[in-house]
Amino acid sequence: SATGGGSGKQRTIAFIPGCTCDPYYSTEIAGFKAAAKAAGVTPIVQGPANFQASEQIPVLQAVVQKKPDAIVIDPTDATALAAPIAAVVAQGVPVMTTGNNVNSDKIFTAIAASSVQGGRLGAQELMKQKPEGGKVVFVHIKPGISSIDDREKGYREAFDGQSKYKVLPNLYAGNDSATQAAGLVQSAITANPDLVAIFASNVITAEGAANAVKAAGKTGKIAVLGYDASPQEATNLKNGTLTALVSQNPYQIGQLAVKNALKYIEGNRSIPKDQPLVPLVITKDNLDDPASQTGLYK
Amino acid sequence: MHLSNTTPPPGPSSPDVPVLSATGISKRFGHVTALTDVSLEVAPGEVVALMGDNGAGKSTLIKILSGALAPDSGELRVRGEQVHFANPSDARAAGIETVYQDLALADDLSAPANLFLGRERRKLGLLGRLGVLDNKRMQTEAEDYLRTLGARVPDYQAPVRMFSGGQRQTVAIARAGIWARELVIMDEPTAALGLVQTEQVAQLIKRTRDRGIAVVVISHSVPFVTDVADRIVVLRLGATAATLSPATTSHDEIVAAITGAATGTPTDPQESTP
Amino acid sequence: MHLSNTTPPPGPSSPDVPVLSATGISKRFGHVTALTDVSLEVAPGEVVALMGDNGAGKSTLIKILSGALAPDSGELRVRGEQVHFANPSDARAAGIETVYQDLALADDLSAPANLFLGRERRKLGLLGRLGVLDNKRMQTEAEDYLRTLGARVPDYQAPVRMFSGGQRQTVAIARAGIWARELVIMDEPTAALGLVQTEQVAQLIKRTRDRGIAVVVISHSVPFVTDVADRIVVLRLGATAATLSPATTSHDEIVAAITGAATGTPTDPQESTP
Amino acid sequence: MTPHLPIPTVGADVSGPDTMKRVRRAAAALTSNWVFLALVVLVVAFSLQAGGTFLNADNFRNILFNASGTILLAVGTAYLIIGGQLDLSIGSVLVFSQVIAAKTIVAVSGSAESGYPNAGAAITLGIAVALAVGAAWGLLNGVLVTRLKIPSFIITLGTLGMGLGLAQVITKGTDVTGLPPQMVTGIGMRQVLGLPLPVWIAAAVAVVAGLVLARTQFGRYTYAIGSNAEGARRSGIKVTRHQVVLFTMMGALAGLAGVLDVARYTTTQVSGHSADNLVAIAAVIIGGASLFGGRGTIFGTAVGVMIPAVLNNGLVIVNVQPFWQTVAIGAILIVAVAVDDIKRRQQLRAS
Amino acid sequence: MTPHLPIPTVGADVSGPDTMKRVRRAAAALTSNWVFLALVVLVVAFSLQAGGTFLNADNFRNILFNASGTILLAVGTAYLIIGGQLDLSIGSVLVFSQVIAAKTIVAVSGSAESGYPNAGAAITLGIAVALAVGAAWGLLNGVLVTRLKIPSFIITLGTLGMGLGLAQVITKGTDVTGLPPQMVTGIGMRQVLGLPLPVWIAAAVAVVAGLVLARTQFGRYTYAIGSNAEGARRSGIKVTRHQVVLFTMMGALAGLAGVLDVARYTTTQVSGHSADNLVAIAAVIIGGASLFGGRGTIFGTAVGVMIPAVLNNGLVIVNVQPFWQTVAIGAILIVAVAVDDIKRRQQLRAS
Ligand SMILES: Nc1ncnc2c1ncn2[C@@H]1O[C@H](COP(=O)(O)OP(=O)(O)OP(=O)(O)O)[C@@H](O)[C@H]1O
Ligand SMILES: Nc1ncnc2c1ncn2[C@@H]1O[C@H](COP(=O)(O)OP(=O)(O)OP(=O)(O)O)[C@@H](O)[C@H]1O
Ligand SMILES: [Mg+2]
Ligand SMILES: [Mg+2]
Repeated sequence: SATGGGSGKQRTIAFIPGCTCDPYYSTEIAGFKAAAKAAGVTPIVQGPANFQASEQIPVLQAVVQKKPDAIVIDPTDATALAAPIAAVVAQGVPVMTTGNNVNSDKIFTAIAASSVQGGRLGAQELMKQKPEGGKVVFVHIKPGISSIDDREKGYREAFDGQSKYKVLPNLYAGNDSATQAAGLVQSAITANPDLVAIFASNVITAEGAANAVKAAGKTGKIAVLGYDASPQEATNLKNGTLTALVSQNPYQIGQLAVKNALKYIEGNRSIPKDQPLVPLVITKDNLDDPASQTGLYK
Repeated sequence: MHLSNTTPPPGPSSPDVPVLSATGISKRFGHVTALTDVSLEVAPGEVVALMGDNGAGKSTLIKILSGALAPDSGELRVRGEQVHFANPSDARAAGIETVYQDLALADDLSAPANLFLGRERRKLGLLGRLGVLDNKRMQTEAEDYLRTLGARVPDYQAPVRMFSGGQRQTVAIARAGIWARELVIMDEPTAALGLVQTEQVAQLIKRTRDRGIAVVVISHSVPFVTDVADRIVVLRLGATAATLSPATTSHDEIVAAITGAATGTPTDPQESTP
Repeated sequence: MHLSNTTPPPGPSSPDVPVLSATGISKRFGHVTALTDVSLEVAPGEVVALMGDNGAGKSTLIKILSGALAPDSGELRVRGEQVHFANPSDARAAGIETVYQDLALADDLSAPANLFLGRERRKLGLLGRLGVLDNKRMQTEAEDYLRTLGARVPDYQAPVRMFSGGQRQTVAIARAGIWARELVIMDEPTAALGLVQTEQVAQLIKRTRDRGIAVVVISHSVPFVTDVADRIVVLRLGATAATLSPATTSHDEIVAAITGAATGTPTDPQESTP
Repeated sequence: MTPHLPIPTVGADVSGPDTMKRVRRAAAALTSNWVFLALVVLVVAFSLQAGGTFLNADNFRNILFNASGTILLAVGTAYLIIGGQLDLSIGSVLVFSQVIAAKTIVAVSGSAESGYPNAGAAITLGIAVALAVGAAWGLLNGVLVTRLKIPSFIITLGTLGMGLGLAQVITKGTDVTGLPPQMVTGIGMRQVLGLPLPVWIAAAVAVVAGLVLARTQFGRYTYAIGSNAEGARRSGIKVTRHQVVLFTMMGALAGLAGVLDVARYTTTQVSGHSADNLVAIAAVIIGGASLFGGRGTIFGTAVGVMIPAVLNNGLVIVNVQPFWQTVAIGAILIVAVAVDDIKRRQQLRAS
Repeated sequence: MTPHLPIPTVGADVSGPDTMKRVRRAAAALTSNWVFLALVVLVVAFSLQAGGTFLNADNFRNILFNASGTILLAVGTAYLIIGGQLDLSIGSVLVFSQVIAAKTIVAVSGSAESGYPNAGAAITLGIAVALAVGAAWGLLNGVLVTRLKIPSFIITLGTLGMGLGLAQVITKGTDVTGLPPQMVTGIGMRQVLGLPLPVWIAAAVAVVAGLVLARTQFGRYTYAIGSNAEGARRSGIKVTRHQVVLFTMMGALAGLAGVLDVARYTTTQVSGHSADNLVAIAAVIIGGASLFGGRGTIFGTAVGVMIPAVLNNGLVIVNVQPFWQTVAIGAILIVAVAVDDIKRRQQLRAS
């Protein structure tokens, strides 16, 4: 098979997503594997079943036992993963992150579409769609999930000082079930007939929110943003129950991860510590742009 | 010979073939031997009392007769035909009903529901074919039947969990009495019963016998056994110790046979084959 | 007068004050009246038998005496002092031990563990003060004690769940016998027992009485009661129907008092106050 | 450990010739059912607080719509719990069934460009597949529980992992999409007599299940087995077979709930059902069943589903702070069941 | 429904003068304990497959470290289950306790700039606070269960919501961070004799809890109450008080697990821990306890914690596809318990 670098040695790069439970990660995995194959690298993909630090850390520690040449991890918690990652680096295995951040200077690079920025861009898109103002609501899953907390942060920053808009208390679909999200969104629509915009913070809440708007007969009247760009979200964008998506471009991130890891393995120490990507806002208008098409999840 | 004392059984059964015969039954639980080579025959319309000390194996034997336990070895015949009871339903299908020592009532169900458990009355017509129960009819029939038993049931709608030990016992006995066609087996039916109810059980046993249905009854009470039984089989340490005729055996002789105090008194075991 | 038949009780108790006296006890369960104005006195070293039909209220009465149930009205005195038993521990603290009809054994524990339940033997020294059990000693003591009862316990390490009804009964009775100081109450202790074990319980009751400890025993067996009791109290439909002396009352008179067949035979109820 | 519903004991005669009497008796049963009254109190309180915003047909329709899937799962769970069993795997069975059904429908319904020409047949087939696949998982649960004689808690914890893992293997961890929109218009959100079709389906299942449980031999056997399995066996009831049927029913209901979910969202939800088991068990227990079997009703179970559903909706409408909602739901749950129990004991004493 | 461990019956005499005999007996008990053997088989299989990658001190240390929190929760759950109770609220109690403890530590330890001058005192105080707060929640659970006489399933489902909601109210939904690094170096990841301190703490708790359960009056009463609560009450055991103590112990252990988590991660985890209850209950049941009370051991519980922990690690190391791992864990769970049960029944028959 093709070799990964000048040394002629077969390289192994491991990728540890936040969980194996989400279209975002399956798309990133696909990008990672495709790039690894193209570069002749042996990929190891192992992740926890649930998005939890206490489940991800054991996976990280087990993967280290296999002594890969580098580890790419999408941390579930910025603080909790810091020490385990530092321990891995101390054992001589370089680590980089994708997606969420980690509070550690031991990683050689971080490639991420900032969640705070994504929240801000999404909120701005909602304002663009509803310039007349009104009530807006954020559909969360449960507090303490740092990526979603960051999206909420950007969302609140964007609406801060915009007096035309009234930000309602968050909705929390604690079990991460679409039906629970739908019920909450329907309740919010009932309680607030003047609701103009909904920010659904992940794939499942976006499915629930779209469905609730449809059931309430408010399709087209309420702007609904779905974070991420899963196939179902894309469908809902086309049929108008969602009016905007925020793509983090996971496929591209997966590919970039392989490239950067290889560079580092081969001794390149000039990789910038931070490689921020701009999240991509997709609407019906720009859906057919090539950029939007690559931003859609697989 | 003791059979000649009983009225000839009416009903369809041929009096010469035993209703049930068990031969060479053995059963072990782990390192405990509960039964060794025990044989028992019951003629139609005969009342056989099974006596013996605690742990003698009485309950184990009747669980085998009623299909609740499988013997390690030995043979069962119903009306001369060899049978294998895989479960109590098989025995019930063969017309054998049992009152177990650890009562097999469903605590959360009412007395009528327990009486008819496994043989519910359904409504007529389509509803019935769909499995819809005729609770009214079951309750009426249960009331009638329990009244003839002289049983006082405090509440026909309450779960039997609320009943006293005696009341629960009555329900269990009544259930066996209703359904038996060939043989009723009772494991210490009167243990929790008062004098009146014990007398009523004695009457029930006699009436059952008069209908041509055989009865095997376990009891520790010599007066009760002497009253109802045609024949007494005594188990000791898992083996048949004696077969006695209550008509010709004194109270003390029976006690001696059970306790093993004297060995001269029991009648010849061969007599057990009628 | 029947007390004069018994040997004068040894031990520390003054023979004139009743060990336990209950006056005017009533108890209802929902719409069921279990007891109406029942009174009972037990002298030191006296054996009182409680008889009556199923549902007469016997178990309810002794649950009240032993603190397992609170009466709706009425008064309890132990050695003349009024008491309120909030729970069975209070009664046990007052020296009263009870064998319940629905046996209060912990099925998953061994026979020795059940015998000592609530009063475990601990190791000596620090370990014991930390609550560490002396299982060896408990097992030895249990074996000794059960042997004097003539009880056959199949396995001292097996959970009592595995035991036969009679074996479980023996464990429960033995437990009460070990611990009682004033009074042992037994609800149908011989219901599941064989002849030998029944005789052993009778011996146990007599030995207990001879130690100056009073006994209240419920039984449906007239011969057993006649054998052990100094006095028979008959309940009928939740009320005291008669108080009889076994020495001066015939078998048939006792039966009549229980069934309510004849009303002339019972001795004067006033006699119940010694 | 005590039942909360003063519904007559199983096996009691509840039919009577006099309809008025029956109606009055039913009313008496309802008003003495305190968990049900707790539900009524909640509805009244939210109505007083929020007026027409809460108390309107649209809102009630939404509440029912969102509860319909849970009703299906809770009905199956009620049968199992009454029969002395537990099923933790229902969420996984739901997901697995909906994945297979969705794949089937996508494969059969034809291309999106041509407007899904075979959508009708594909949907019918998909529903049948979901029911069959769910029933097959339930059958597996039942067979394992009855053959291996290990607690259903362990077996279904095992099949929980197996079902979910296999669903992820099949989908590679992403959801199945690209389902024909006819699923939504024809089933998932089709309005029939003013209510979405899934609500009618859940109601029909609940009513039939309630009648079967209360009135038929099958229901009687369920109570008997949960009450005393060995006693039921000795009474000639085929206990093993009955338990296998209960698990199979549960699986089929999970499959039905799964395909209705797909019909609503036109996508599967591989990761959204991990809490379904606890939600369903809680509804059954709130409704008065005993975890030890032998007791419970479908009516109580339905009330047990509706209390959290109404709370979820009403607390948002009256604008309680989000985190306090979680606190309130927990507290009200305890209060509702406690009041029910205390009142029942008082009644018992007074009667 | 049957216990899996051929440990002698509760109340049997297990002490003996002859040490060799005791060792031999212990060895016999272990080798006839099939769930334990299943664990051994797993370790051997992974070692054969992956060699030193799996079989090395580092890896075992990690496995133990990651299992240490679950051990604490499972020990408390074992006591409760053996005593006939359930606690679903443990994850919430853990989160609530760790939030209060973390807030306390942050408030007391001083500013980050000056290097957290009061870190030592703050950490000691924080641990005490976590234990106290956890115990208080447990006490509340116990009091509610015993006073209201409603099933612990409902009560703790209610307090699950209340605890989590209040933790969110207090933190406004964000995790508490900014804890002194001394927590990690001094406690959370401090190595003592080659193992992290939390492993030693969990091991000590398990050993003490195991001895107390098997050897003392307190343990005896726990079995007796779970076996027959009314019988225990009639034997003079203060059943209510004992049950309240069990819940309080559970709460304190959850608090301990919570603060150890904080010490390891230097952050609270408000969003995690929702599955802790099921994980702990599963460990206890895998270890041979009956859900109906009266049976179970701490040794079995520890094995029940280690089986999934070893699987989680080993399957990653031998590089099984993630989704197949979920399937495999479910299947192995069933097989391990089933083999244990079948072998036990064979032994019974053969003996
Ligand atoms: N399932 C079982 N497992 C182990 N041993 C058993 C089992 N059932 C019965 N035994 C044992 O077999 C022997 C016979 O028991 P069985 O119940 O038949 O006696 P019994 O004559 O009915 O006694 P009792 O008069 O006390 O009811 C006893 O020693 C008992 O402990
Ligand atoms: N907890 C209870 N709830 C309702 N009714 C009860 C309860 N306990 C007893 N009863 C009723 O009170 C009456 C007296 O019962 P009790 O158990 O005292 O009778 P008993 O004389 O001991 O009868 P037996 O000889 O059958 O044991 C019975 O009608 C019984 O049904
Ligand atoms: Mg017996
Ligand atoms: Mg009684």
